[in-house]
Formats: sequence, C-alpha cells, structure tokens
Amino acid sequence: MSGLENKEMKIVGFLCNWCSYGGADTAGVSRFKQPTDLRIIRVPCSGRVNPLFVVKALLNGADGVLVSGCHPRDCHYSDGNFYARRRLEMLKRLLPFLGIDHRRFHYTWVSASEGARWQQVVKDFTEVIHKLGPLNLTREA
Amino acid sequence: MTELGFLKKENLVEFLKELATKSVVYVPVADDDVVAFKLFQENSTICLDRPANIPPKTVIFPQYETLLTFTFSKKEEQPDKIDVKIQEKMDFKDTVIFAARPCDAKGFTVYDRVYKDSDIPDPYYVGRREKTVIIGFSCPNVSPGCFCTAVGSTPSDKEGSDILMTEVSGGFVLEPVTEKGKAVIQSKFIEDGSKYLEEAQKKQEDVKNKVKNPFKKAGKPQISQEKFNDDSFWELALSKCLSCGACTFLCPTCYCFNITDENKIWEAERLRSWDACMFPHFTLEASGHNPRPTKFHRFKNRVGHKFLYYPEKYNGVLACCGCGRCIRYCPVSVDISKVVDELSDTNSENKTLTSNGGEA
Amino acid sequence: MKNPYLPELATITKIIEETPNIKSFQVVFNDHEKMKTFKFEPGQVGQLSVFGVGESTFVINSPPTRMEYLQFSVMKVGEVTTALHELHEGDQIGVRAPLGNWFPYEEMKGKNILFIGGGIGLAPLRTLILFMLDNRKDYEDITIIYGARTPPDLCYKDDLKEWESRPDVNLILTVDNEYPGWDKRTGFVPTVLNEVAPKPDNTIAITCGPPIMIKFVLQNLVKLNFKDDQIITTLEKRMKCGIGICGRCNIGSKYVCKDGPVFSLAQLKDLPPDL
Amino acid sequence: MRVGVFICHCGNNIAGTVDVKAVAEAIRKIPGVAYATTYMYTCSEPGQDEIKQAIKDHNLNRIVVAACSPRMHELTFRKTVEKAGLNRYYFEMANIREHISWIGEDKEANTKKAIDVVKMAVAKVMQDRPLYSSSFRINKRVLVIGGGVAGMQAALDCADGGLEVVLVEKSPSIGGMMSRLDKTFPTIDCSICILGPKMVDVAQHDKIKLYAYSEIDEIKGYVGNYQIKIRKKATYVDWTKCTGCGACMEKCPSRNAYDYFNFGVAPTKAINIPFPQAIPKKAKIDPNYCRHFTKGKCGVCAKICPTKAINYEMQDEIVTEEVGAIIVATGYSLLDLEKLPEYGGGRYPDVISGIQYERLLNASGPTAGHILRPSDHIEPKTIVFVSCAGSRDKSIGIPYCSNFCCMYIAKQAILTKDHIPDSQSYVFYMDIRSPGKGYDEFTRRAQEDYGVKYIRGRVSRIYPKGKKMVVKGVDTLLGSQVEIEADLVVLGTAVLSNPDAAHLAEKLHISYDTFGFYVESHPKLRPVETNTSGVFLAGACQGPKDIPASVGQGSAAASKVLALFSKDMLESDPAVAKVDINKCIGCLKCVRTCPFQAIKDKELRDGRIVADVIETVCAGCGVCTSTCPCGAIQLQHFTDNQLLAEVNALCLA
Amino acid sequence: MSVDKLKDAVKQILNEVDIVIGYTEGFDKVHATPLFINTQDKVDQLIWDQRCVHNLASYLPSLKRKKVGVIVKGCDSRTIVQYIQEGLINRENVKIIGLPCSGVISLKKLLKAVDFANIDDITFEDNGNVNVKTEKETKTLSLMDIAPDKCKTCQYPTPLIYDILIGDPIKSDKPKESVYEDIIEFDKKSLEEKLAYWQKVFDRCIRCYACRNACPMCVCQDSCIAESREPHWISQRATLTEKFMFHLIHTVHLAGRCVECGECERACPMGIPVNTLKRKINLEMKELFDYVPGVNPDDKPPMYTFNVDELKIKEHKIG
Repeated sequence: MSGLENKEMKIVGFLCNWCSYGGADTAGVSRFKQPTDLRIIRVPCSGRVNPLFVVKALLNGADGVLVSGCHPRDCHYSDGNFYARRRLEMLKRLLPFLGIDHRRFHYTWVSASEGARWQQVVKDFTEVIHKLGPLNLTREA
Repeated sequence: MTELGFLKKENLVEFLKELATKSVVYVPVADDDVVAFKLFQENSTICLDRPANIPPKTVIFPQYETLLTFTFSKKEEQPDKIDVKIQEKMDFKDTVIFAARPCDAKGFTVYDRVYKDSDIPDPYYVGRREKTVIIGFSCPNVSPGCFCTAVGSTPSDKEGSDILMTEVSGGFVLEPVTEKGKAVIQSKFIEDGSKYLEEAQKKQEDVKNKVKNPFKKAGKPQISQEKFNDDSFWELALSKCLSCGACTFLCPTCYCFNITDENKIWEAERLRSWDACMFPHFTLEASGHNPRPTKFHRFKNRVGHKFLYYPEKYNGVLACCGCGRCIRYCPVSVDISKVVDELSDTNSENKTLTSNGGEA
Repeated sequence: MKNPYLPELATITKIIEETPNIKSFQVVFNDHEKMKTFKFEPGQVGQLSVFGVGESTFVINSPPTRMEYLQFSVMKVGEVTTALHELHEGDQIGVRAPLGNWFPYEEMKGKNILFIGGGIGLAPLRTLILFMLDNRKDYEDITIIYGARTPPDLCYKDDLKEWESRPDVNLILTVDNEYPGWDKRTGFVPTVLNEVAPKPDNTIAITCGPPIMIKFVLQNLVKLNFKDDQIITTLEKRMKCGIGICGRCNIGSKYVCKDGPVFSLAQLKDLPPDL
Repeated sequence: MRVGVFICHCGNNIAGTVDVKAVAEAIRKIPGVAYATTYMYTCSEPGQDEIKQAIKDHNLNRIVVAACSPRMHELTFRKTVEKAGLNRYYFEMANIREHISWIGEDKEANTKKAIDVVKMAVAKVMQDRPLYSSSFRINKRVLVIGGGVAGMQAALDCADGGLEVVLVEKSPSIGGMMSRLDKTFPTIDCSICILGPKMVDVAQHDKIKLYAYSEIDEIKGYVGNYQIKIRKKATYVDWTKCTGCGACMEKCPSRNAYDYFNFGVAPTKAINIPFPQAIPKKAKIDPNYCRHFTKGKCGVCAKICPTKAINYEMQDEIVTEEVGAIIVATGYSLLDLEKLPEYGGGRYPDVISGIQYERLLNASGPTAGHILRPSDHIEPKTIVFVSCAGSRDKSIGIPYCSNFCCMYIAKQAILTKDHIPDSQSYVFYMDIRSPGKGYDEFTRRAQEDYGVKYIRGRVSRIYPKGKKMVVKGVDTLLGSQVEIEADLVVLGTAVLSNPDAAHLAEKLHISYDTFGFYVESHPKLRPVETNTSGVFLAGACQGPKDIPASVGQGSAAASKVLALFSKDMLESDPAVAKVDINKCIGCLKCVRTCPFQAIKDKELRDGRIVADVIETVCAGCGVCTSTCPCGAIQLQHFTDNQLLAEVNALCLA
Repeated sequence: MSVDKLKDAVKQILNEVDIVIGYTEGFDKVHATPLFINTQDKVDQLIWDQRCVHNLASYLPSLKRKKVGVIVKGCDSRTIVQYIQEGLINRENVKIIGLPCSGVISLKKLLKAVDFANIDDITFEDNGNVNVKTEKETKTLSLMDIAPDKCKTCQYPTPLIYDILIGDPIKSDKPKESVYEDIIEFDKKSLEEKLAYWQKVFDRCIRCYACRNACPMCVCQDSCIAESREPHWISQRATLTEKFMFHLIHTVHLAGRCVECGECERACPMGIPVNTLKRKINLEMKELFDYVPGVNPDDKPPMYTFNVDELKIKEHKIG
C-alpha cells in the first residue's frame, strides 16, 4: 500500500506554502516516487505552525508529524521560520519527557527547488514511523 | 429500620468482592496521597481515614457524559439531503458507592430536588441515581474546614445514604436507611450488629462534638440582603479569589453543567460536562456581554445560590452540606463559611435548622 | 420518563432573509402527528439544534394561531447562529420546544396594548401581535413602536407593511438616523416613545430590544406614569439546558429559561440587579 | 452547507494512478457535500463553466477542486467561483497530482490518500469564511535606492512615466560601478560616454529628487504608503554653495586619502570630487584624512573656497520622504584581495583586481589611461588575468559564478593589446562563460585576433620573483604545470553582495540568500518582485549581472511600479490577521513577534489595551496566530479552527 | 525579622498605593491566606512566617490599572521580573516589599508527615524546626522535610527586585546543579515508564483550572483556549486525550516563561505535578538559549525572539 511493506501509518505534514509545499510540488513534477502515508496541510509559513498542532495531531491519532519550512534566511516572511525553529525545537525536546519518541516528530527545511531532498525526507521519515509502529498515547483512542 | 448489621474488618474486601459480582462498586482509593472514588479492585488501596479529595458525585453525575449521539446518513441519489438519527445514551448499571461520607451522600439530596423530584426530571441523573446504592460512612474524625453541623447536618447524617456504616473496634456497624440498603446487607459476611450500637453511637457523638461551627450565631445563617447586595463587600472579601473551579468541582452539591456538541463528520455527540459558575465563560453571551463579568459577581452568585436562591425554591434547604472541600482545597483559602458569617444579619434572630438543612 | 434534552427532528421549509444578518427559519416537525398536536403559548421559546455545533434559544415568533410552521428568527452573532445561517431549505434541525413562560395575554384582554421593539427584539413581540390580531376583538388599541439602526435593519418587512395598512393598528416606525429614501421618523426608540407619549390608562406596555434600549424604554415608561405591573419585557441570557438546571441563566432564584423569559417590571424589581 | 467537489482527471495525469470516480463517490457520502463529480480538465474553460453551472444548479456555497497544486491554479479557480457569485475564499484546492498521482504508483494507496486529502479540503472549506478586501489610496511617489545604472534607469523610466522619484545614493556621486569602467564589452563603447548623459538626465529631471551621499535610516509603512527616513551624511561642504570648481581639491594639503572611486589604485585628496563627470559635481571632505579633523588645524579649503561652502561643523541630517513603492538597486561589492592568500592576498602591489585595472585603463583614471603597474609605474609587458578569483569556490563560501568576469577579462586583454601592442596577455580560466549576444564572438576575438593566450586551469599560487610575479597553475587541457613570469596580475575577483545588504533587507522586510543577495518573488516569473508587495529589485543586488541585464531590470522594476500606480486605490489582501477584541488580553506578544511591525496596541473606550492589525502591512505569515496564547488573533483563511478541521478530518474520522 | 518592621513598611507604602497585598491567618492554624489591605486598620492582620506560601505577585496583572504594593519572597520576585520582561505590568505602579526567605511549608507534605491528622497548632523555630500538634501527638519536623521542592533547591532566597527589603539578604546555599536534578533523573526512565506516569497523573485531572488560574504567567485567564470554541482546540470531554491536551496547552504556553513558583502544583486539588513539564522546558531553555525566566528584566522570553544563527540548535537527522 504505502510503498513500504506493511500497513499505512498516519503521518501529518505541515508545509509552508512558499518553500516546502513548492518543494513537494517540484518532487511531484519530477515524478520522484514517495511512500503514500503522508498527508499534507498547507500553511503560509512554518511560523504559523503552533507546536500545539503537532501535539493535537499526535494525541488524536497521528503516528508521526512532519513540519517543513523555508531554509533559515529564506523565509518568505523573512523571520517566520526563525520562530518556528525555536518553538519546534522546544517541542522536540519535550516529547521524550512525556514518553513520546522524539523521532515521531521531525522538522526540517526544504526549498521549492529541492524536489529530491523532499523525496528523501518523506522516504526517510515514513520509514522511521513504520519502524516505530502505531502510536497510542491515551489508551482510549 | 434498625436491623443493624456488622462487618468484620477482615471481611471488608470479601464483602466488596461479593458486591462487585452484582454491581459496579466504587470505593475511595488513595493514589499518590490523592483519594478518589474508583472502581473497586481486589488490590485497591481503600482509604477510609480521610475524606476523598473529590466526592463520589462523579459516579452519578460524571465529569462528562454523552447525552445524545447524532448519526448522519445520505441516500446515494440525493447527496444534498442529510438524514439525522438521534440516539440517547442511557446505559446505566447497578452501582454501589462504598463509604461515601455523610456530607457527600447528603449532597445527592441537593441534586435530587433539582434533577429527580422536579417537574422536568433529568433522565440521565435519575437513571443512575435509582440504580445506585450509597453506603454512607460516619466520619471517624473531622477534617480541616468541615462545618457540617453548622448547616444542619452531622458527621453521621443518614440523609442520602442507603446504609450508614460506622467504624467500631473490629469492624463496621451497618445501619440500613432504605429498602435498597437493606438488600445490600443480605450477605454472608454481615453478622448481627445490634451489640455494637452503643459503641457506634458514642463514636458518632464524639466526632460530632469535634466539628467546629464557624458561625458566630447558632442556627441557620440568615443573610442580610443589604450586605449581600453591597458590591464593595464582595470586592474586598473576594479580591484573593482566583476564579478557578476547584471549589465547585469538588463540591458535593454543585451541579451546574455545560452542554456542547462535538462533530466528527459522520457523527456528532451532544456532551454534558461539569461547568462552574466561577468561570467567566459560564454566562458569557455570544455578543460578548457577560451578566456576571467579574469574579465578585460570580462568587456572589455561588454564595447566593447555596444560601439564598436554592433555599428560596426548596423550603429553606441550604445547598451546602459543610464538607469543607471548597475551603480545604481553595488555592488561596477562600472560606465560604466566613463569607456567609460576615453576610449574616446581625439584627435578626436565626431560625432553627432542621436536620435536612431546612427551616423548622 | 421524557428526555427533556432530546430534540424533535424538524425540517426547514423556508428561510427568509430579514436583514443582512438576521434570517427567519420556518420549520415543521418531521413527525406530522407531533406538528398537529404541538401546543405553545405566545412568548415561549425553543432551543434549535444544529447537530454537531450546538443549541441556541430563540422565541417562537409565529403565533399559536397559525400552526402551519414554527418560525424562529436568528441573528448571526455566535457559533450556533452562524451555523444556522449556513443552513438551507430542506435541511434538518432539532427543536426543543416549548420552553419557558409566556405573555399573560389573558390578563391583557380588554386593554390597550403598547408594543415597543428594537431590532430583532420585535421577534417575541411579533408572536403576540399576530396572536392579538388573530383575536382582535379581545383587545383595545394596539400601538407598535418599532425601530432599527437603518431601514434595511428592520425585521418582518411584510408584516410591517400589513400592520401599517391596517386601520386597527397604530404602527410607528423609526430608524436611528436619516437614510436615503426614508420618510418616516428618525431617532432612537426611547426618544420616539417620549414623542408619542402614550397614555398609561388601561394599557399594558411590552418591550423587547437591545439591553440599552430596554433600559431607557423602562425609564421613560415609568416617567410616562406606567406602573411596574403595566410593563412587561422579555429577557435573554445564555442558556444551555432550557429546563432550569444548568445554572447560568438565573437571576437570583429565577431561571430565565424556565421562569422567564417574560417578566413584568414589578417582578424584575424583586430580583437581584444582575442583568 | 452545500459543498461542491470537483475531481480532476488532468487527462491521464491524475486518473492514471488515482481512481477519481472512487474518490468522487467516497466524497459524495460526506455530510455537507451536496455535489461531487469528476472532470477531464477542470482548469479548462469548459471545466470552469461546469463549476459555475453546478454552483447554480445545485445551489452550492463552497467549492473544492481536487486537481494540481494550488500554487498552480488556486487563483484561477478563486476567480471562477467569484464569477459564479461566491466569495473567493469559499474555495479550497486538494493537491492530488503533484502530491499523489505523480509520486505514488500504487493506485489503491493513491486513491485512499486522495480521499483523505479531499476530505481534509472539504473539512477546511466548511470552516472557511468569506473575506473582503478593503481599498486604500496610493502615494504615487517612488523611492529608488542606489544610483548605479540599474537604479538610474529605474528612476528615469519612472520619472518619464510621470512619477515623482526619490533617488538615494550612498556615495557622493551617482553612476555606480559602471562609471568606473573604461570600456564596455562586447562593443568597446566608452563607458562614461554612454553613462554620462544618463547621469545628467537624472540630475536634470524635474521629477527626480536626488539624495547623494545619503542612506536609508528607517522604513515604515506598507505598499502605497511608506515613510522613509533618509540620512544625509555630513559632507562638510555646503552643496547649495559648492560649484564644483575643484579649487579646494587642488590646494588641499592632505594628499593621502583613500580613493574609493578608484578602489585605492592611487591616493586622493582629503577634500575631493570623485571624478570629473560626477553627479552631483560637489566636493566632500573625508574626515579620516582631513587635517582639520585629524590634527585640528588647517582650513586651507575653507580659505580658498570662492563661495564659502566649507562647513566643518556639519552634522548628518535626517529627512523624511513619503512614497508608495520602493525599487532596490543597491548593486554589489567585490571580494577583498586579502581573502585570497594564495594569490598574494593584497600583499603584492602588482597583483590587482579587475576593477582596479579598469581604472588604470581609463583616461580619466589616476594614470590618465596609461597602463603603469602600481609598484614601479613601469609599463607591463606580460600580463596574466585570473578568472574565478574566489568565484565558484565552495571553500571560501562563494559557490556561485560572478557572471561577467569572463567577459570583462576578455575586454581588458583586448584593451591591453591596444594600449601596449607588444604585450602578451594570458588568461587562466575554468570555463569561458559568454552566453550573451555577441559575447562568445568577443572572447574568440580576444584569442584569435589579439593573441590572448587562454589557459584552462586554476592558478594555485602567485609569488614574487625579482620584479616579476610568478603565476603558477595547471593547464588542465595539456595536463601540465604552467608557470608564467608576469609583470602584472589582474584577478577577476568574485562579486559579492553589499556588506550592508542584510541590514537594508531587514528594514525592507525582504528576504536575502546566504550570500546577501536579495531574493526575488519567483526566479523565473517574478524576477524583479519581492515577497513584500511594493518593493522591487533591479540590478546586481539580486545577484551578479552585467550592464544590459541591470538596465533591463531597472526598466522592468519601473514598469512594475508604473503598473502598480496605474490605479488610484489598492486592494488589500483580506487573508490577514484579525483580532477578536473580546478575547484579546493585551499581552502584545504578537506585537513583539510580527516580522512586519503590522500590529500595534490600541486602547479601547473602556481603557483596555488590545492588539490592532494594520491590514495593509500584514503579510499574512501567521506568526502572531501561533504566538497568541488565547487565540484572539487569527490569520484569516488559516485560522486555528480551519487548520484543526484538517487535522481532525484526518486523525479523528 | 519581626513582623512589625513589615507592618511599618506597609503602613508607609499605603500612603502611595491603593492596595497592599500581604498575608494573614487562614481558616486554620496551618493556612495563611492572601490579605488585601486598603486601609491602615487592616495592617495589623498581617503575618509573615513559613505558612506564607502563596505567590502574591500573581495578582498584579489583574490590578494593572491600580497602584499596588505587594509582598514577595525571593521566588515570587521572579514573577515580577518576568512581568517586566513581557510588559505585563507597569513597574512604576507597583511597590515591591521584598522579604528574604529560607523556605516555606508544603501543606501536602506537612499533612502527609502527620498522617493526615487534623493539626491543632504549628510553630516554627529559627533553627528550621517545625513543631506540629495534632490530636494524637506533638511532633517536631525539619522544615526542609516538609518544604516544597522549590525551596530545597532555591537559588533566589532574596528577592531579585524590590523597592524595600525587609530583613537581611540571604545567600543561597543550594548548589546550582541541584535545581533540575529531579527532572534529569525522571528523564532517564524509559519512554513507556514516562508515558505511563503522565497517563496516571493526568487521568486525575478534573479540569477545574486551579493550576491555570493560580499560575502567575497564565495571563489569558478569561480568554483561555481550554474553554473556547473559536478556536476549538479542545472539547469538554473528560477523556485522557483532552486532559493531556489541556496540560500541554498550559505547558507550551508557559515555554520559556515559567518562573517555577510552583503555584500550579500547589493549587491542584488532585495532586498532579503540574509544574514538572514546565521545568523540563526551562531546563532546555537554559541549555539552548542560556535563558532563565524571571531573573533579568531586560531579557527577552526565548519563544518571542530568535537569532538568525542559533548556535545550539542543530539540524536534526530523521530518525
């Protein structure tokens, strides 16, 4: 199904419109094949990604969350990803303390021209999530 | 109904196990020093020597419940028409609350007048209430902030309990209060308890005498309307209030709730969840207007509800059973008994309190 | 035991755009039997459900004398009202009705009736006005003072047209300021009330509108020598259960959802000033 | 809610690997979706008509198109739904081509993914709210930053188009790099002869207000309405009085001032007019060298000046200008020789940079156009040119090509032969980059007609040997070591961004790349726009480019401004942040973090302080929304609830 | 320090401010409670001892428009410093009376130490001994055994900011490294253990919001997203998921702002260690940005600023 052997995992991606969403488009245009687990939510800027979106997704059934923005200094809004970097790093460091494997959350920078890089990010991240298996944080879900 | 039963201390767990075969049994369990009513398990660390942090109202009036579910469906040929199926979620099991303190048991009677015995009863509450047996437990000691005797109750008040249990040496005396209660002590673990009656009564009396009355004057507190409507009183008395919901959520008589919908594309739920008059959102209107805009207004309503409005509707009965949790757990020690005392009409004579907290 | 939280399924049969942010919904119960036997009194309210969004309270503004449908008027202010505005004819909603008390129309028989309304506050008055017009002989003079911010903000334009043309209704319309094409009165409702200066003799005044309007209308009525028991208003509060339990709509010991929404000024004066 | 969903086949692009019919069927089941269909090419005119028709026939009020990337066609479809009477923000696109059909081969998995993605778009569109633009008046004046050839061209085109132009140049004269060049390739035109008249045009244009020797201090405002603070740096000469006679320069006793115009090829006077054609032709004191400032005595110039223009007490002056658009044409700088230690790193006077050589060739340069090598003022006979001196060298952080060095080196080699017929030039190169019109022919001419010896290979070391400089390198074509004993070495040093480029970018809120070059809105399709509306780029500030490209961009930027100003009012983008004043607690964390200073505090009538968004300044990044703890400030069209709807549609259902 | 000096100071200040916030006797012998003094005659109700646990600075933002005097301990003073960093109070409207403090009691620990018996009396000795009289016994405890954890590692016994300091400054004798020892220790557990722990403690949450309302940095208060529908981050379900979500909202909003006064934890009626997650983030903030909340009024809270080059944030590899 997912281009990987086993069942699909729930992976949410928050991609900034200007760089990473474009990078994913570029990968598409170049027909760079990727596993199918990822579902992308387009946001204007990685700075728009409140770390709580990541938390919300993980608590509500996502197995992995990926955030990608413009490379530092290349932000369409000049500073948005600088804020994102600090806030997402904070979250990344908090997760294991809660008992959530930090590998389930990854944030990175992919420019609109980096189709190949995007493909690699998706491949690698999906593989990691498959390795980690499903996440069930709160027993009841 | 005075066919006293006796339960040996060593038979307690077995007795509960037996109860659990027929009913869902909630017992006060201590975990990390926090006592709360949880499902009985053989290895539960039952805690009887101090009141639970949170009263067992959770059992009959859970923190949240699904009132209704809405299921959406469509016919293929008519995709723009959504059919809705509404289902009531009422699946209530036989339940026992074991060792509710008398104040906590009595709290249910405050609920009953509103939820059960009104012209529009609440079927969710009634459903659970009727299926629940409450085994009250005479307080073996007093806790900081308790003032049950000041609001017409005692640490061994039977009102609200189906059985009242009192600890004596070697075990517990069980006094059935209702028919429901009587049925429960039909157990091989229950012996005749009449010989322990005296000891039990003495113990009850001892504890009762230890309860402090925070009010300057005896009898039912009479609130002075003039003071009650003086905003500056509230402002000064309540400056320290944080406007959180600890007092209401831990109160055995606080019964306010919220109704909200949650949507999941194919289905939706209508939830009922605890709400608190201390929260600003409680009365906030869509326009942005809030009839109780500050914590002073909100606390005034809380005191008003318990000591004026509820009694006005229900024959003078106070909506407070003196458990003291709101005082004990208030992060800033707001003391409702002190507030009520300060509001009391110093000129008029207090009326005598009846045992149900009403007027004589 | 009846479940008071269980809404009755109903279908929206017609939607009328009253003003840019007010729509009226005409609904009928899916259960035709229920529709036939349904009874309510003028002034009673209902809770409308948008499933998955929530409930909100509205007065039934069609009169019990006209039972082809129940009409509710909704101003878009919050989550539920916004969702209601998104609905279309044919869509399903839930209705919990009737709730609350009603206008004491029996006691008003043989009296002059003065209606004073502002904006969407005409809704509860409408049900009583139509009810009285359907029982016209029971009542003496009927005067309606109604105002809105601008002419497009006036509700029930068809009704207004009809009332204006009726000889047995004295309709006085006003808008806050001059407006192109508007040749009737301008000015706030309380001011217009003073201008009209109705006589209190054998008269009951019923008012509903925005809180600030009600405040001044009540003051002015008192100045015009209306007694507290000659003045009736309806209150609005945030409501959830609609049956006097959940605890948010009370003023003192009175629950607006159950003991209200209709109160005389005399009754209100007995309650704590927590509006 | 009546959502209409259109699933595009995109010919076989989508339908090839996604079962679009199955997607439509699954989506049709969603409550609230009143209509779902597939179409061969939804973006085609009949496809768009189909949407419009369906909106009418099925009374649809929200539209989702599942097709290609929204970056491709979102605008197209927004216009479509708008034409059908819906608000343009009642529209969402689900990307099932670039993100699904083109990257996954498994049709079943693709279809499942497409259903999810469309479901998320449906959930989002249901949360969408109508948004409306507001319009505001434009101040039809334009600021051009930089008076090089690109900036001058932009200024002239704008001014000719009827706009008032404020031109700010940081050095004492406009003209920029081009004014330093001797000839231009490939035509060997005299640079100043063709630039001079343009400079005069700028000076004389009644629509152009020139601030020379001035810098941008502060930029406030937004497209249509900027307030600019310009710092007029102290020249110590009252330019309203200075006639440019040059008497002061002649008599100035301080002879060792650094000559910025000539890149230090020779010293100049502490009071100077940079070059004869300077515009404005005014003198300026360099206080680092002027004896009045360094020693506290002198005053020769003040005595000699016929118009009493000298003012030693002069201070910087701040003036404010209001404009509606900004063209940035700040040009470039060059790699310092010291950064190239293997080439002598500036230690050897006879290793010079290309621009310095340009000044040696120039008739109005310090050597009056005679090529004399700096060390001993002797005419060199063997000259080695080294291209890519720093460029295309990852090790020093300059991986890019500097664009025009190949060409000017060829030109300089040709000119050398003209000046010194018995000379021999060598050029070390990596590749010859000559893609312009007539460029390749030109480099060939250098080799074929002028006997310039081109050696393909890098120079590894340059060191002195007697009066000669030994240039040691490899000839990669021959595969052998080469050593040339040269009289003069000219390095084609790398082109860099201006050292203060980042600083200015921050004032302008435009992005810049790792190298400090400004980032255009789109590398192909929006080459002179920036992501900040109202700010445009021209010339080498965006990346190394030669004269015709710079001039072309100057004109392009001007045409963008003229187009922008062709309306009297501008429409603001309504997808900006909005404050719910009932929720806002006035903590003003949004004010702190807004990259655009688009949020201010506002006092309400009841005395409460709340945040207030200046809609026209807000660029819609949403940093404020993710900063606000109480959700009071919401970026419209990307609100918390809208994004949560997508998360929930995926995770919960 | 005699309480008389404090009373004198308050009397002085009362001439300049509308209200002074201090402590007075609570409903029983072990509880103190905040006291709002608006007239001279109330000054005599003031007390100052180890029962004065509350962070009175928390009231300042809600009284922003008034002139307020406030009594602070060292730990509480960090709140004021953080308020200044974030511009949440007008410094010139606040008169700070600082009190050096060598530890207060934790009611929860005290009760546990006496086996939850009713306490009839409590006295404090200068040597750190606490004498407790219950129905059953009279016990002498060491203050540090019944002090909140924050006191055991206190770095700021003397207020960092004040207008008047009453008593002599105290220097911390607690090693700096000890502050986060418990956090580091907890983090060593396995992911499963950690998750199970948080599941257990959060499950107790009744969403009374005492932690939030007691938190000095939770300035949203009436606008908190835990109860709002627009935005609708969280439902009113009392499920573990939603309880987790609520506590993570609190944690994320406090990132780099928590002054570790511990009020959240003290306020919680259900004994949830609410402060721990915030302290974990503080540990990271220290490591990443060398930032300690509430210490320097000129600092910038790290989540509201950035460096173009973040020296400590390395790009992560996937997995």
